[in-house]
Amino acid sequence: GDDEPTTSSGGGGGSEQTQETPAKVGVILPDAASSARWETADRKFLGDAFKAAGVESDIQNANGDKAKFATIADQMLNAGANVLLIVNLDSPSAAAVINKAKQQGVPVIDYDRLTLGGGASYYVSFDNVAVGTAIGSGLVKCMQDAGNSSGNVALLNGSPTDNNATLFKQGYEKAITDAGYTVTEDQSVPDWDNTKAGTIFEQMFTKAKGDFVGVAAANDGLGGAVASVLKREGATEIPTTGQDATDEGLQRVLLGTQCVTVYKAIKKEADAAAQLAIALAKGDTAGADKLATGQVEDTETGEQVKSVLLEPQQITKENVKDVVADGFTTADKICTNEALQKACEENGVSG
Amino acid sequence: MSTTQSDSAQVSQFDLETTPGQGGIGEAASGYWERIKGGDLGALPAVIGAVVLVIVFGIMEPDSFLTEQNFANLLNQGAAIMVLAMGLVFVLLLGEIDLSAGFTAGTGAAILGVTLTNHGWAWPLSIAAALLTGVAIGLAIALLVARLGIPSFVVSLAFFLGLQGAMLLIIGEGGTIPIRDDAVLSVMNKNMPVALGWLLALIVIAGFAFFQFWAMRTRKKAGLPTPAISVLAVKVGALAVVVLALIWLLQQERQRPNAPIVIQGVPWVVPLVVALVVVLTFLLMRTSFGRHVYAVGGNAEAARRAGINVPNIKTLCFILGSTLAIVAGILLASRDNSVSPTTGGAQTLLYAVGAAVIGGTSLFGGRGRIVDAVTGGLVVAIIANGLPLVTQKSGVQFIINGLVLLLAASVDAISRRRAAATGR
Amino acid sequence: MSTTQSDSAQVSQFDLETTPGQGGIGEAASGYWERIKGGDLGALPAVIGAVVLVIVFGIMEPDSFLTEQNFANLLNQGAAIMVLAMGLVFVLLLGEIDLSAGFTAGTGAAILGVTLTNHGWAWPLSIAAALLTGVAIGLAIALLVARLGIPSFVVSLAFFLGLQGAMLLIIGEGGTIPIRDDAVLSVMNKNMPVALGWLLALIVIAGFAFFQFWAMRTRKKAGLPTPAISVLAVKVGALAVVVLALIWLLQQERQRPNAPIVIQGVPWVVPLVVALVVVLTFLLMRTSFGRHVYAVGGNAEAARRAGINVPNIKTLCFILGSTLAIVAGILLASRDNSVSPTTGGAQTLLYAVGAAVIGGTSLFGGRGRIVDAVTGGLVVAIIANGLPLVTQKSGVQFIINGLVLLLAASVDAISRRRAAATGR
Amino acid sequence: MTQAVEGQQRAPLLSLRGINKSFGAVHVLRDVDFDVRPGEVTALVGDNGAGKSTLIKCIAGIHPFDDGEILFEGQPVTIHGPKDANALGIEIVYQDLALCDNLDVVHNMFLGRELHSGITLNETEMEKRAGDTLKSLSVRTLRSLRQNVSSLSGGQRQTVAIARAVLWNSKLVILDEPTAALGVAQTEQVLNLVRRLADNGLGVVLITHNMNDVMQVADSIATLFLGQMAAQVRAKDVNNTQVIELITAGRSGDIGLKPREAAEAGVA
Amino acid sequence: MTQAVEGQQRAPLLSLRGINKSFGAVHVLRDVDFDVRPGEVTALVGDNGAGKSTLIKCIAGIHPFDDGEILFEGQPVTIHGPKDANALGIEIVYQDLALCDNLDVVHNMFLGRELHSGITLNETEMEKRAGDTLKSLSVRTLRSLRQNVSSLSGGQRQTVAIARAVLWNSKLVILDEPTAALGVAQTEQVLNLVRRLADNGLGVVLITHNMNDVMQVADSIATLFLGQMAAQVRAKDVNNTQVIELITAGRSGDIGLKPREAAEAGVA
Ligand SMILES: Nc1ncnc2c1ncn2[C@@H]1O[C@H](COP(=O)(O)OP(=O)(O)OP(=O)(O)O)[C@@H](O)[C@H]1O
Ligand SMILES: Nc1ncnc2c1ncn2[C@@H]1O[C@H](COP(=O)(O)OP(=O)(O)OP(=O)(O)O)[C@@H](O)[C@H]1O
Ligand SMILES: [Mg+2]
Ligand SMILES: [Mg+2]
Repeated sequence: GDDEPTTSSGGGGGSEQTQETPAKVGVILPDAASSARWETADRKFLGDAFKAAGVESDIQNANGDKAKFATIADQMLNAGANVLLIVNLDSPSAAAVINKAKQQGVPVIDYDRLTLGGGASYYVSFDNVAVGTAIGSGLVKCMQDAGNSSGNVALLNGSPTDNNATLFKQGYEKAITDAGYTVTEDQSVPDWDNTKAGTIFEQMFTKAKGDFVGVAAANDGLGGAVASVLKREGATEIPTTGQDATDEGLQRVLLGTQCVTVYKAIKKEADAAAQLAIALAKGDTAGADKLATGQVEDTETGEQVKSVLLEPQQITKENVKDVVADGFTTADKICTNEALQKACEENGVSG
Repeated sequence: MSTTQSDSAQVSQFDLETTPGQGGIGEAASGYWERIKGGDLGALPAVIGAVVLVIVFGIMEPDSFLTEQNFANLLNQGAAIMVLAMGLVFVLLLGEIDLSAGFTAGTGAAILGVTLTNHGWAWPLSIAAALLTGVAIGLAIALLVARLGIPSFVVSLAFFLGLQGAMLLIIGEGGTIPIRDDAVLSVMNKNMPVALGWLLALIVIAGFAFFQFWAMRTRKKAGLPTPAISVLAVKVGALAVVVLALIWLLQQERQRPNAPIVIQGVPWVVPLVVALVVVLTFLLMRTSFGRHVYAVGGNAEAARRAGINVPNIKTLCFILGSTLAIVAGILLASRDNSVSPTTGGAQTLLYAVGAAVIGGTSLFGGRGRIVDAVTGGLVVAIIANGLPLVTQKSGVQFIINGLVLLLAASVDAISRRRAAATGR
Repeated sequence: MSTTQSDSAQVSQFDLETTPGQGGIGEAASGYWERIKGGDLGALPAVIGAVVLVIVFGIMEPDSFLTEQNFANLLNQGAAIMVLAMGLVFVLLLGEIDLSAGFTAGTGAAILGVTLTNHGWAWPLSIAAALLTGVAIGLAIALLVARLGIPSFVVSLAFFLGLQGAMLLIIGEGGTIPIRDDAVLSVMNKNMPVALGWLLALIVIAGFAFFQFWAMRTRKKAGLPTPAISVLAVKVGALAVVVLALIWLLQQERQRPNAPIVIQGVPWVVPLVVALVVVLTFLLMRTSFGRHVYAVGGNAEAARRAGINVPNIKTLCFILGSTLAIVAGILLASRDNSVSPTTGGAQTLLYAVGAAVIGGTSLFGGRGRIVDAVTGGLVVAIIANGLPLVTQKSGVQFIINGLVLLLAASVDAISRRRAAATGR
Repeated sequence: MTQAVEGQQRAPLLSLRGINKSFGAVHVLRDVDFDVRPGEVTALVGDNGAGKSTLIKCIAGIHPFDDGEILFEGQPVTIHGPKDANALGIEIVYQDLALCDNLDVVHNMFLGRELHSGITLNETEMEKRAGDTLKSLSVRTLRSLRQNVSSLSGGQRQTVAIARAVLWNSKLVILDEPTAALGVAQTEQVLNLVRRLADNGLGVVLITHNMNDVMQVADSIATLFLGQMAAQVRAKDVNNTQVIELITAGRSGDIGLKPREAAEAGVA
Repeated sequence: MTQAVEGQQRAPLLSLRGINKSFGAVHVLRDVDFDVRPGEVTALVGDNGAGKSTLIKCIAGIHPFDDGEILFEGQPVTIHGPKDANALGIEIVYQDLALCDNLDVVHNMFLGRELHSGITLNETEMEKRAGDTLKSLSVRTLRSLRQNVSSLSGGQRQTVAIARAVLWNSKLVILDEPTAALGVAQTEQVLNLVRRLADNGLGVVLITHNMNDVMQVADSIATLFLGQMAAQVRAKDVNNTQVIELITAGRSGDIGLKPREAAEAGVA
C-alpha cells in the first residue's frame, strides 16, 4: 500500500453525485468553550454572508475534539464541499485535513488561526499575539490611570491545553513587563473554567495579600471571575481585563469593575472570510487573490500565505458605543438595569 | 440438657451487647480505641488526611495558607463540592452512580441565571424553578434506572451528554449569564453578622447536647443499657470547643491591610451546609426511608423480599441527588457571579465523587454517611486551595493533586485493610 | 431405594445437558430462539442498535451517510474507541474501573510524539517506549488497587489528574507535537492493497471454520455430544457472507469524482483491530488467565478460596487495560497527525466505557466479552459519524447523542429484564 | 400431630392450582396443586432440585409463574411481589436467607416494617423486641444485637431469619429448610416453635430433608418429584419409608404419580 | 468405625496448637488444640457460633490467626492463604460454599486448577471428569453441566462444592456442614464418600450438627464450646448424650472443660 495516495478519505464517491456539484462551503469552528464568539458571532455572520450570496454552507463545531474535527472534515468533503473554512484546534491535525482537501482539489482557508506547516490557500485573522498585546496595553493604561507606574501584576491565562491561550499570554506579558511592571503571579485556568478561575485567582490574591496593581485576565469569562473575587475581597480598585467584548464584559467595563476588554470585529473578519470562500467556491481564484492582499509567513515552512489581517480594538468605557454601533451587540442587551442604564447614558451607548 | 452454668453463660453472653456500654469515660475511651484497632474508623482517615494537609501547606506557606481569610475562602470553595457530594452519597449508597450530577448543577445554575437575569423573576421563584428542574432530572434518571433497569452509568452518561447540550442551548453556546441578584450573591459573598454567628454556634452545641441526652433518657426508660453521663458530657464538651474555636476564627476581621471595608463573620454558606448535614443525616439515620436506602444498597434482593419498594427508594435517592446537585449549582453561580457552559461539569462531578469516597462512602453501595461528604469535601477543598499557593505550573498542580488524592485515599485504604484482616 | 424408573430418569435428566445439542439446523435455530426468548441475548441488542442507527441515518442523509467512503471513515473513527474499550473490558470484568484510561491514551500519544518527532527515534522504538509506559501505568494502578486495596475509582481518578499533568509537562502548555512518521501515519490514513484485503477475508473465514470443526472433533473424540455438521456449516457460511460483503465494500473506489487519486482497499487499522479481537478473545475464553478474570469478577472471595492469586489477576488486567489504552492513543495520534494535551482525555474514556457497556459488559464485574467492545464501539462511532450530518448545533448534537445512547441501552436493558424475569 | 385430626376439616388457607413455571426452556414446576390448612404443619419434601424453593418463591411473588392460580382463604389472589404476600399475612424464611449484610441484627429483623415514634425510628422498642424474640429461640453466643449480620455464623444468621418471620402476626408462615444450619438445641426450639405456631391456628409450611423432623411435627406431607406434586397425604397415613420412596421415585405403592407419569417426569 | 482402632496409633496429619483468634474485641477462638489423623474421620462439633467455621478458615489461611501454631505431617507450616493450603494437600468445602455465580458447573469445579492442553483450556476433559464425579455423588435433576451455578438449587450448589473438593488427590479434606442442604439419598452418598476417603488413608474433618451422622462415620470427635476445645475424644468412647452435653455445656461427667473454665468461657 506504499504507493497509495496519502489519504483514505475523499469526496462523495456515491454514483448519484457524479453531476456538477454546486458551490458549497464547509466551515469548521473549533469549540464552544474557549470563547463565546464561535457560536454566537461567527456562525451567524458567516451563515448570513453565505446565504446572501446564495452559496450553500455547512457550519459545524468540533467542540474541542480533534478527532471530531477530522471527522467533520471527512463528512464535508464527502458531502461535496468545494471550499473548506477551518479554525484549527492545533496545527498538525489541521494540516492533515488541509492535506486531504488539497488532494481532492479543495482549497482551504485558515480562519482566525494559522495552521503552521499546513499550506492553506488563504488566511483570514486577527493576530492572536496582537490581541494579547491589546489586552496588555489596555491594562497598562488602566494601571497608569490609577496612578501606578510600577508594581505587581497577576496573570490569569487561558487553558493550558490551548495554544491560543499561549499566544495571548505572549502578547500581554510582553506589554506589561515592557511597561515596567513585575509579574508576580501567573497561572493557567484548565478548560477556561470560570469556577476554577475564581478559586485560582482567590488563592493568588490570598498569597499576595492583595498586593496587585492590576490583573490580566485572558478573556471576559476569566475577567468576570476575577471581578467577583475582587468584589468579595473589597478590592474593586484593582483593574482587570478581558477579551471578546461579551455583553457581560461590556457591562463590567461600563460599571468600572473591569477596566478593558478587547473587541475583535468578528463581523468584519467573518465577512472577509466569507467573500474569499464564495469567490473560491465559484472557482474565481483571481477574485480571491484580490481580496487577500496581506502576507503572513508560515514559520514552519517559511512560505508566505496570502492573508486578510484585521486589527483588534481595545474597548474601555468611552468606546463601548463603538461595539454597539458595529452591530456586534445592542444597547438593549447591555443596558439592562438602572446602574447600567445610567452608565450607558453617560458613555453615549444607545440604539 | 444444659447445666445451670451454661444457662448463666447464655445470659451473660447475650446481655453484654446492646450498643453503648454502661461504663465511665475510661471504658468509653478504651472501647473507642478497640474499635479503631479493629478498623472501625468512621471519618477518622479523612479527618487525619485533612489535618496532615493543613500542616503541610501551613509549613510551606504559613503567611498565606494559615490566615483567617484563607480559612473563610476554603469554606466557600469547598461548599459546592460538599453539597454535590451529599447528594451523591444517596446515589452511591444504592450502589449506583450519577455521572450527570455535575451538569445537573450547571443546568440548575443556568435556569437560575436565565430566569433571574433575563426574565427578571424574583429570586425565590427562580430558585424554586431550578430546584424543580432538579427533581425532574432525578425523576427521569430514576425512571430509566429503577423501572427500565438500564445501568445508571449509561443513563447518567446519556444525561451527562444531554444536559451539557441543554446548558449550551439555555445559555447560548459560549455565552455567559451574569448573576446580579443580591440575595443569591450574598450566599457565597457575604458573611453573617457577628452576633448571629455566635447564635449559630449556640444552636449547634445545644441541639447536639439535647439530642444526646434525650436519646439516653429513652433508652434508660426502656431498660436498655446506656453510656455514663460523663461520657456524654465529654462528647458535648469536645464538640463545643471545636465549634466555638472555628466560629471564633471566622469572627475575626480578615480584610487585607488598608482595605476600605471590614470583612468578618461566618460566611452565609456555613449555616446552609450545617442545616443540610443535619436534615439529611436525620433522614438517613432516623427514618424508615434512610434505613431502606442502606438495605437496598446492601442487598437489593433481600430488601425486595422484606417488602421494600426498591424502585421507589431508588427514585427518591436519585431525586435527592439531582436536587442537591442543583443547590450546588446555585452555590457555584453565586460564587462565580455568573453562569457559563463550564459551570459544574465533569471535573466537578469527579471531585464530588472523590470527596464522598475519601470520606468513607463505598462505591458498591450500603456504606456511607452524609458527614463523609463534608470531611471528604474538606480534603478536596484543601488540596484545591493549597496547591495554587505552592506552585504555579498547572501541569505540576495536576500531578500533585493526583498524588495528594492518592495519599488521602491510602490512609483510608490501609486502615480498612486492617479492618478486613480483623474480620469486619 | 430408587426404582428402575427413577434410575433411568436420573440418567436421562443428567445426559440431556452438555452444551451443544446433537440435532440439525432446525433444532439449533429453535434452541437459539429459546435462548433469545429466555433473555440470553449476547451481542444482539448492540447489533440491532447499530442496524437501526444505520437505517435512520441512511434515510435522513442517504447521499452522505450511505457511501463507501463514509463506511471507511466510520471504521477509522471508531477504531480508537474500540481498542480503548477492549482494554476496559478487562478492568470492568473485575468489577473495577479505570478513569485514567483516556489520559493514558493521551500520555502514550505524547510519548510517541516526543520520541518520534523531537528525538527522532525509529518508530518501533517509539511505540515500544509508549507501550512500556502503558505497562508501567497499569502496574502502578494495580499495585495501589490490588495490594493496598484503595478503590480503583479513587486511584484512577488520581491518575486521571496526574497523567493530565504529565501530558502538559511532556507536551508543554498549549503545545502540539506533529507526527510525521509514515509508518505511524499509515495505520489510520492508508489502506491495504486490494489483494491483501481479500487475503485477510480468507484468513478470517478459514480460521473460524477450522476452529469450529477442530473443536467439534475434540468433543466427538471425548464422547461428548456435538452439534450437527450442518449447523456449523451454516455458521461458517453466514460469517463468510458478512465478511466478504464488508471487505467488498471497502475494496470499491471511493474518492470523489474527478479527484486526482484513487482511494480503495481495507484501511490498515482493520486487520489490527481484528487481530486484537482474536488474540484477546482467545486470552479471555481459552486460557486459565481468562477464566480467572471472570472468577475474580464474579466472586473474588470464591476465587481466592480456589487458590487463585487475585492480586496478580487484577494486576494483569490493569496492565492490559493501560497497554491497550496506549494502543488507542497511538491510533489517535496517527489519525490526528499530531498530539496535544487534549488527545484522549475524559470524553474519550466515557465513550469507551459507554461502548463496553452498550456491548453488554457489566460494570459490576463478571460479565462481558471482547466483541462487546467492538459492537458497542460501532454504535458509538455511528452516532458520532451520523450526528454531524444531521444537525449543526452542538447543543442539539449533545442532546441527540444522549438520547441515542439511552435508546441503544434500553434495547439491552429491556431484553435483560425479560431475562431476569425468566430467572437467568 | 394429634391436633391435626380436628383441623382436617377446616378449609385450606392457601391453595395452589395448576402452577407451572419455566426458567427459559427448563420446565421446573408442572401443574402443581398444593394445599395448606390453618392450624396444621404442612411438610413440603422432595429431592434436591425438585422445585420446592421455586414453588415457595412463586407464592412469595419473587418469581412470576407462567400458569395457574393461587387461592388465599378461598379467594383467588394475585401476588406481584413480597409486599403483596406480606399484606396477605404470609411470612417466609428463604433458603438463601436474604439478609442485608451491612445492617445489624435489629435492623434486619424489622426491615421493611420498622417501628416508629412519630416519623423517627423507635430504635429502643425494636431492640427490646428483637432481643426477646431471639432469646425465645435459644440463641446463645450472639455477642450483640447491634452487630452486623455479616459477622454472624451460619446458624446465627439462620436464627435471625427465623426470628424475623415470627415477629409478625401472620396467617401463614413458610420455612425453607430452617434448621439446616442449626445446632441440636436450636433445632429443637425451632421445631417447638413450628408446632406452637400451628397450634395457634396459623398455617405453617416446613421444607426440610430431615425425615425425623417431618415425622415429629408434620400433619400433612406434600412431596414434589421433579417438579410434579407426587402426593399430598396426611402424615399419619404414611411411614418414613413411604415418604422416602415418594421423594426418590415419585410414588410408593398406590400413592404418588402413576408409573407412566413418573417415567415421563424423569425423561422430560 | 472399626478401622479407627488400627489408625489410632498413626501420627497426626494436622495438629493445631494454642490457636487464638479475635475479631476486633471479640475473642472467638481460645487456645484451641486440634488433631486430625490420617485414615480417620474427625468430627468437629459445637453449638452455633462456637467457632467451628472460624477454625477451619484459620486452617485455610482465610483468616490470619493471632497466636498459635499449625503442624502438618509433624512440620510447623505457615499458611498465608488458600493457595498454601492447597499446596499442602488440604481441600475444604466451606459452609458458605463460595462458588462463582457467573461461571458454570464445570468451570466452578476446576476453578484455580484448570486442565490444559498446551496453553488452552481442555474443556472436553474437564467436562467429562466433572460429569463422572457428579454422577458418583448421586446428583439428579441437574439439567446441564454448562448451566451457571447461580441457577442451581441449594442442594445442587452444595453438591458441586463437595464434588469440587474430592476431584483432587489431597491428603486432608475438610467439610463444613456438607450435608446441610442435601436430600436423603445425597446425604447417604456423601457420608459414604467421607468414609471411603478416610479408608483410603486421607484425613477427613467433618463439621455437622447431625449427631446421627457423627455417630455413623466419625472415628474421633472434637467439641468446641464457646471458642474453647472442650474435648477431643474417640467416638467409640462416648455416646450421643455425652456429645450433646459437651456441645451445650462444654463438659460431660469428667470429660470436657473444668467447671471453672466452662463458666469463664461463658462469661468472657
Ligand atoms: N434461576 C434459575 N434458572 C434456571 N434454572 C433454575 C433457576 N432456579 C432454579 N432452577 C432449577 O430449578 C430446579 C428446582 O430448583 P429449586 O431451587 O426449586 O429446588 P429445591 O427443591 O429447592 O432443591 P433443594 O432441596 O436443593 O433446595 C433446579 O433444577 C434448578 O436447577
Ligand atoms: N467477621 C467476623 N467478625 C466478627 N465476629 C465474627 C466474624 N465471623 C464470625 N464471628 C463470630 O465468631 C463466632 C464464631 O463463628 P463461626 O462462624 O466460627 O461459628 P460456627 O461454629 O461455625 O457456627 P455455625 O454452626 O452456626 O456455623 C460467632 O459468634 C460469630 O458471631
Ligand atoms: Mg431449595
Ligand atoms: Mg459454621
